Amino acid sequence: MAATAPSQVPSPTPSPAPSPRPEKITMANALNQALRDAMRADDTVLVFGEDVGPLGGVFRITDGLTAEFGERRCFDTPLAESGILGMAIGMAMNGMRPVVEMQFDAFAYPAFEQLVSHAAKMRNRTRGRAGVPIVVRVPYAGGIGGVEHHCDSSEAYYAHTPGLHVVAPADPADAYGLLRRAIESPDPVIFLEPKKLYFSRAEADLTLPVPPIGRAVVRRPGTDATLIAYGPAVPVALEAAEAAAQEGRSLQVVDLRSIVPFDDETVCAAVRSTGRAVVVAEAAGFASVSSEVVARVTERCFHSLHAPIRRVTGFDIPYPPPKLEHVQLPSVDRILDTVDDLQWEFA
Amino acid sequence: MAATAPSQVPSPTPSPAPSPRPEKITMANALNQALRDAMRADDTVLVFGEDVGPLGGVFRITDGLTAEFGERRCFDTPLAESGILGMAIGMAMNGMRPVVEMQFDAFAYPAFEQLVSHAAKMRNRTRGRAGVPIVVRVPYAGGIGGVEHHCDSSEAYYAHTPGLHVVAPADPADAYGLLRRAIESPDPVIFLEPKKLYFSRAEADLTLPVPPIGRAVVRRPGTDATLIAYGPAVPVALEAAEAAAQEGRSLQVVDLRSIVPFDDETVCAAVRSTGRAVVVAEAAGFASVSSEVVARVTERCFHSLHAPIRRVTGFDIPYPPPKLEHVQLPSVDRILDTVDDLQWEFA
Amino acid sequence: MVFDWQPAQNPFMTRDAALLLPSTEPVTLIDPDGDPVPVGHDMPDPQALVRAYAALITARRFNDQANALVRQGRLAVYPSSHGQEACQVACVQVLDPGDWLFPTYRDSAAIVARGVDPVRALTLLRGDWHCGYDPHATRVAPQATPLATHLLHAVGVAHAARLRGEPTVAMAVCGDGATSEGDFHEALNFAAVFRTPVVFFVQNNEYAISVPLARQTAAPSLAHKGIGYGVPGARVDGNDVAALLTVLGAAVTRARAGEGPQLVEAHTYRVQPHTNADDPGRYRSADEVTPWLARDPITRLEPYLRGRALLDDEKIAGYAAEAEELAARMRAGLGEDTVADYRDLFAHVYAEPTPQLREQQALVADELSREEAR
Amino acid sequence: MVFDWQPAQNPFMTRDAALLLPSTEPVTLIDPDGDPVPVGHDMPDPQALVRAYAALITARRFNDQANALVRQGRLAVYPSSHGQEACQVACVQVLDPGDWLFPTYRDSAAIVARGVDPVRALTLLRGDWHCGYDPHATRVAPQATPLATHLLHAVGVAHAARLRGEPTVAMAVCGDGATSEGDFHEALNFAAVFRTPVVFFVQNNEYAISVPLARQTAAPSLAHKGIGYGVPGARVDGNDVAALLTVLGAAVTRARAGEGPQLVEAHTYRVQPHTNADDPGRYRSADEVTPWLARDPITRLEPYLRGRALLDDEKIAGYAAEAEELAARMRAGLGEDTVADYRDLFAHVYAEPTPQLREQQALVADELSREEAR
Ligand SMILES: Cc1ncc(C[n+]2csc(CCOP(=O)(O)OP(=O)(O)O)c2C)c(N)n1
Ligand SMILES: Cc1ncc(C[n+]2csc(CCOP(=O)(O)OP(=O)(O)O)c2C)c(N)n1
Ligand SMILES: [Mg+2]
Ligand SMILES: [Mg+2]
Repeated sequence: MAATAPSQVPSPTPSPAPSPRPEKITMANALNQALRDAMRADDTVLVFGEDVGPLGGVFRITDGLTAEFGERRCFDTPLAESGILGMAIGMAMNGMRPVVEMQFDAFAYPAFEQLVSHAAKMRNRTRGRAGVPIVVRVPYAGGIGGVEHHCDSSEAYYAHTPGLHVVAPADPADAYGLLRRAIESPDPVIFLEPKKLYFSRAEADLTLPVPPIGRAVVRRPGTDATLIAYGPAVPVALEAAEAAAQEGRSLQVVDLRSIVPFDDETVCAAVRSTGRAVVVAEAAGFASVSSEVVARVTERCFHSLHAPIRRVTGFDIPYPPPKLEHVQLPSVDRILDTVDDLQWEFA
Repeated sequence: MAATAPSQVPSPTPSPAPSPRPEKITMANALNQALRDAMRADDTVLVFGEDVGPLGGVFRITDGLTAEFGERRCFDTPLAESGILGMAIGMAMNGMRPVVEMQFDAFAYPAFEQLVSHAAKMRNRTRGRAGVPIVVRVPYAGGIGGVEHHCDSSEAYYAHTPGLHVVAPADPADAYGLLRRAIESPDPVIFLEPKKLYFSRAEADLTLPVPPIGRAVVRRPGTDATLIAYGPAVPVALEAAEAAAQEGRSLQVVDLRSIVPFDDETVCAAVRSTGRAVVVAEAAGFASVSSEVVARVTERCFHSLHAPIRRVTGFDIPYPPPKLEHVQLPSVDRILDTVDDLQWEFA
Repeated sequence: MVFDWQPAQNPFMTRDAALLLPSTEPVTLIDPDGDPVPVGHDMPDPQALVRAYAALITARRFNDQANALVRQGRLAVYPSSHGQEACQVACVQVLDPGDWLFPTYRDSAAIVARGVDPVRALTLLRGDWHCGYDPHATRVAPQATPLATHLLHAVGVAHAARLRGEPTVAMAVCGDGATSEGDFHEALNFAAVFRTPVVFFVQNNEYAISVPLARQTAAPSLAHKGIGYGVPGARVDGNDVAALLTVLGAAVTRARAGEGPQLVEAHTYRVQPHTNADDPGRYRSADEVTPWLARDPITRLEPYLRGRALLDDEKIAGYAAEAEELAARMRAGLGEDTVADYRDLFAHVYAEPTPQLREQQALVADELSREEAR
Repeated sequence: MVFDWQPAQNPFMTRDAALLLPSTEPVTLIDPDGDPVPVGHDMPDPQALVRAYAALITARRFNDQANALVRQGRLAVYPSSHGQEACQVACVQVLDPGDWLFPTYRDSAAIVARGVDPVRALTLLRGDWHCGYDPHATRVAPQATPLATHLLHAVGVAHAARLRGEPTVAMAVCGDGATSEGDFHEALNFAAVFRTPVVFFVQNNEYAISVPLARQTAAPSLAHKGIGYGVPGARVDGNDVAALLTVLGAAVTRARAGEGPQLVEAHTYRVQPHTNADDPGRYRSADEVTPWLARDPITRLEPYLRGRALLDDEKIAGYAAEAEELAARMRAGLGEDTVADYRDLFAHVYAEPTPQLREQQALVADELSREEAR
């Protein structure tokens, strides 16, 4: 059931306009503001999906949009995800920029064929004549005590599909900036919103531009080893780096932000600078985005590596129930254990 | 459209019983015989899907099954893949062993939710009480001059999904043996049938057991470098090894056979014995099975490697049209170029 | 194995439309005041109504207790069927022991009515990783969350039984919202083409979370979807357990007799929030809810039964006590903390764990042993 | 942007069933002998029938030529619409220039009837990587192979146009088999709920490859699916271009007038194999095909028009010559080998190639330059 959101979901009270001085806002606020600003800036931007209208979405990310922009620009659809995505593709073929919400990660699966066989391929199969500028927002991943089917990390399915862009923000400012850039993109963007970060607050100056889709960012400098993370794993990686610093080890943290396109340049430069790396991701590890990161960075940086790149990922199991999700989620301890394992004796 | 099969599809004439002396048969023969023998051995084995009845499937893999076993055990369904898979799950929950056909790789996508959220998870969500012993046969990958949507290499989607077994045979004997084992498996098996190998012949003694699901096999010994391949890439890898031998380089070829479970032992032993490896696969490389092979073998064999493990895979593009598919498919030349690149100067 | 199966034979596609269309109004047998409605349908057997009454009391108490438990943090989430108990009870009471029930997250009360222990029935909603009961022993499928997907499993289970010559009927339950999913369409169509004994039971409670029925369909009724598959559609008052027993009972009988699948739409209303986490004030007014309270399934049946000397204060007190006992069992069972064992996460992914899973489990074991050592 | 959109308002779900159900028999206006059938439907304007005749001749010639070209290896595959040309022609003739056509792989003749160059129309089936024409300029979507998926795109295109206040109607074409897919259901439902101007046109040719209609549905007709969405369903003789023009024309008019989506089922027959690669002898007898040859759309219209002095030998010769000219263009255009450029594979995956794609393209370029150097 959808409403596993905390019963007192804070309603994001959007600031009327991005304020010049950084304020502490939640990622939910930032996303809401991004939708609002995009809809103000461009009246071809439309928002639709299940419960995104009067309710404002089960996570309240679309709160107030129907009130401000009317039923025609933010509306509820019948309950059918393939329908939502298929209709969005058609609207995008005819001049609109739909932003659709899949209520939870696992509920995007009915739309898989529309995504893989159409959204991802339409530009190619029309020789560039019919692009599909849609954004598919997916509240995603775990850490929220959700019941089954509400916590899947599904990025690998999308990242493996040529023709899609796949991004995942890790903080409110980037959530705002990446969503604005995703909506402006001429191509379909899978926008993965880490559910567990929706209501965590951080300072965010929404007037500052963020790097484009396709760029990774070093979130913390460090010299001994590099943690590579994205989305919900970024704060954990930062926490691990903080804990390592206490123990005298300097860990660099790279936030991928954009899984496709991938920023080989930033990531490889970071890994070369330390010679050791751990990829941190919540998804099951097998044939995943983390596999790709290990593979491509190793291919490119082999002779700079003092140890094999290691992974801290979810296990290859269905996402666990609330009481056991701590076993599945990358933790500071597991990251530090893995860093300890990076063959420092060869240093 | 389905019928991109060659217009003169040879009708597999099954031998009445596996013959003791190896004969040359096609993979299509072998698969047909495996279905037939499994249905004879166990009357809970049922075959259904689109056009698998009187037509015998667009590739004729189910040829003659309705005639031999009747409409109740081999039958056509309405045209709906989620329906086929969902019904199969229910039948498996109630004592049957359905073998379903997805007509082409890309036409399995409508069944994605049933596969990921149910087939893969039912055993777990019933604490082992309700397993789903189904086999999903997918005529897969390219090399047949097919039009769009008929040549996808979709294994990464399945391999990344915990709860599924994923196998791909590369020759008739293994096709027979793996399919028999898949049908006997208590768990859902995605059975990937390389379309381009359907009508290639090889000697096959169907009475000989094949290794179980989960085991890789060294198909050709070699000492200089290891080629790791599965499904449609295996014959190409073997051909490359043959060509390399002419040039005095000894390439070992490992046929994974089973992507999930993965045979770390055989693969790592092979790579350690040569110190160099190239993974060969038809699928787009990003976040794929080949990424996983590179990542896990590097993690395990780092200090035995003289060079980074390299990949020869499809590019990250929609599968090309017939006239350009040679650009996408791993070729002997590209494999040999990549082998040449394995930093022999460090030997 | 006994095979006794033929698909639908409709070479000329001339099934009579009149037999497939639902009635213009939903069937009601007992009106909101407890008076019988004079229509051409049989009233269920009095003892069946008394049994239904007892089950309704239990189901209501179950809902109330589950709501309380979720407030106390003993359940992760609870989608209540308060007000829909007549549907919950009737769809189970019409089944034989060998039949199967395919419930959704909203149908915990039906699962309990089927005889599953209430604490076990709430396993998933408590936040555990499995459904808590044995689907084969109970003939209840795990509660389905991905909407409409389980309707296809019902078709498969019923078809397998039919192939073996077993008289099994599958009762496949879903909501109004779920009828919009492609799997609803495919399930009805497969069942119709193979003449599979499934009763598709739609609890139309007018909402899918916040989305009202008018945004879900423009059809005259959801039961009008049946004819598009060659499946007879029926409409019934979802708060009238008598009408439900009659209409669902007839549907089960027809399905069992080989007449193929049946579609029954019950008109009811979700008087409570979608789940405890929902905030209905955002999308509907209290005024809309009020009239439905007067159509409550229990307050309607009670005067009818009393008026016919089938129920008295003493009996009511007895049923209430039984329900109270069930509630006490729920409090006790769900008050206890369960011990979650990480090894369970790896044990049932496959019949045999893969080498990869054994390795991953060993990693956790190692972490834990090091933690303990500290 | 002009906004002029309201979803269907059906608070009481009481749309009149009688208005939504199709006729018991398909509408025929001209019988197989070329005689008018006295029914309550208007015969199309004579000039429209003459135009349709010319288009039929062209469509038939197109099919024959494409079949020949596939035999010569000039096309990768050809799914012929031989015998279904009345459907192909009529569904285009009822459209305004601003309307959109959403065709399947079987509807190449319709694409040509819409004015797309025949060589371009066959780009995909020739084995190229793109549809060959500009969907915006031609208002023809790329031919859809994944069944029923494009019906949803039609809903989206029409809805976007409606939001801008444009009078666009989308003609969304699919086969009988495709009606079984979940996307068919979702498309009809979305269109109905949003009252989107789409005409869903099902060419029921009795087969989905080898699977006959009886294995696809147990409904009285496919048009009976409409009522389950609140969409009016109509049945028409799919080999009678006059009836098709009238029924489809009325559907387009209603859709354009804001009456919401329409469902039209044309009863026709696939007289040829599914594609050149098919082997129909495995699943149907020649006897089944024969009666359909007598219902050919062209041999039926010709005597009707001749009888009314709308057609004579001279005119027929003229149309045949035009069709022959088209066939000659096909032979010339498809006889030429196209040069396939590998760079096209990388150019249109995204608006801007990713760094990864640039790297991959460079690898191919390097391979080719080394090959040339050899
Ligand atoms: C495929 C899928 N999409 C979305 C959801 C999220 N979700 C859970 S319950 C619900 C509403 C269902 O409404 P309805 O079918 O009417 O059942 P009700 O909750 O009213 O009993 C939604 C959208 C889901 N569970 N599955
Ligand atoms: C989703 C999907 N599943 C399967 C196929 C393979 N396939 C191509 S055409 C066809 C039959 C379609 O029949 P119908 O819709 O009646 O159209 P027709 O070919 O008769 O015009 C099938 C099964 C496909 N293209 N897409
Ligand atoms: Mg509901
Ligand atoms: Mg057809």
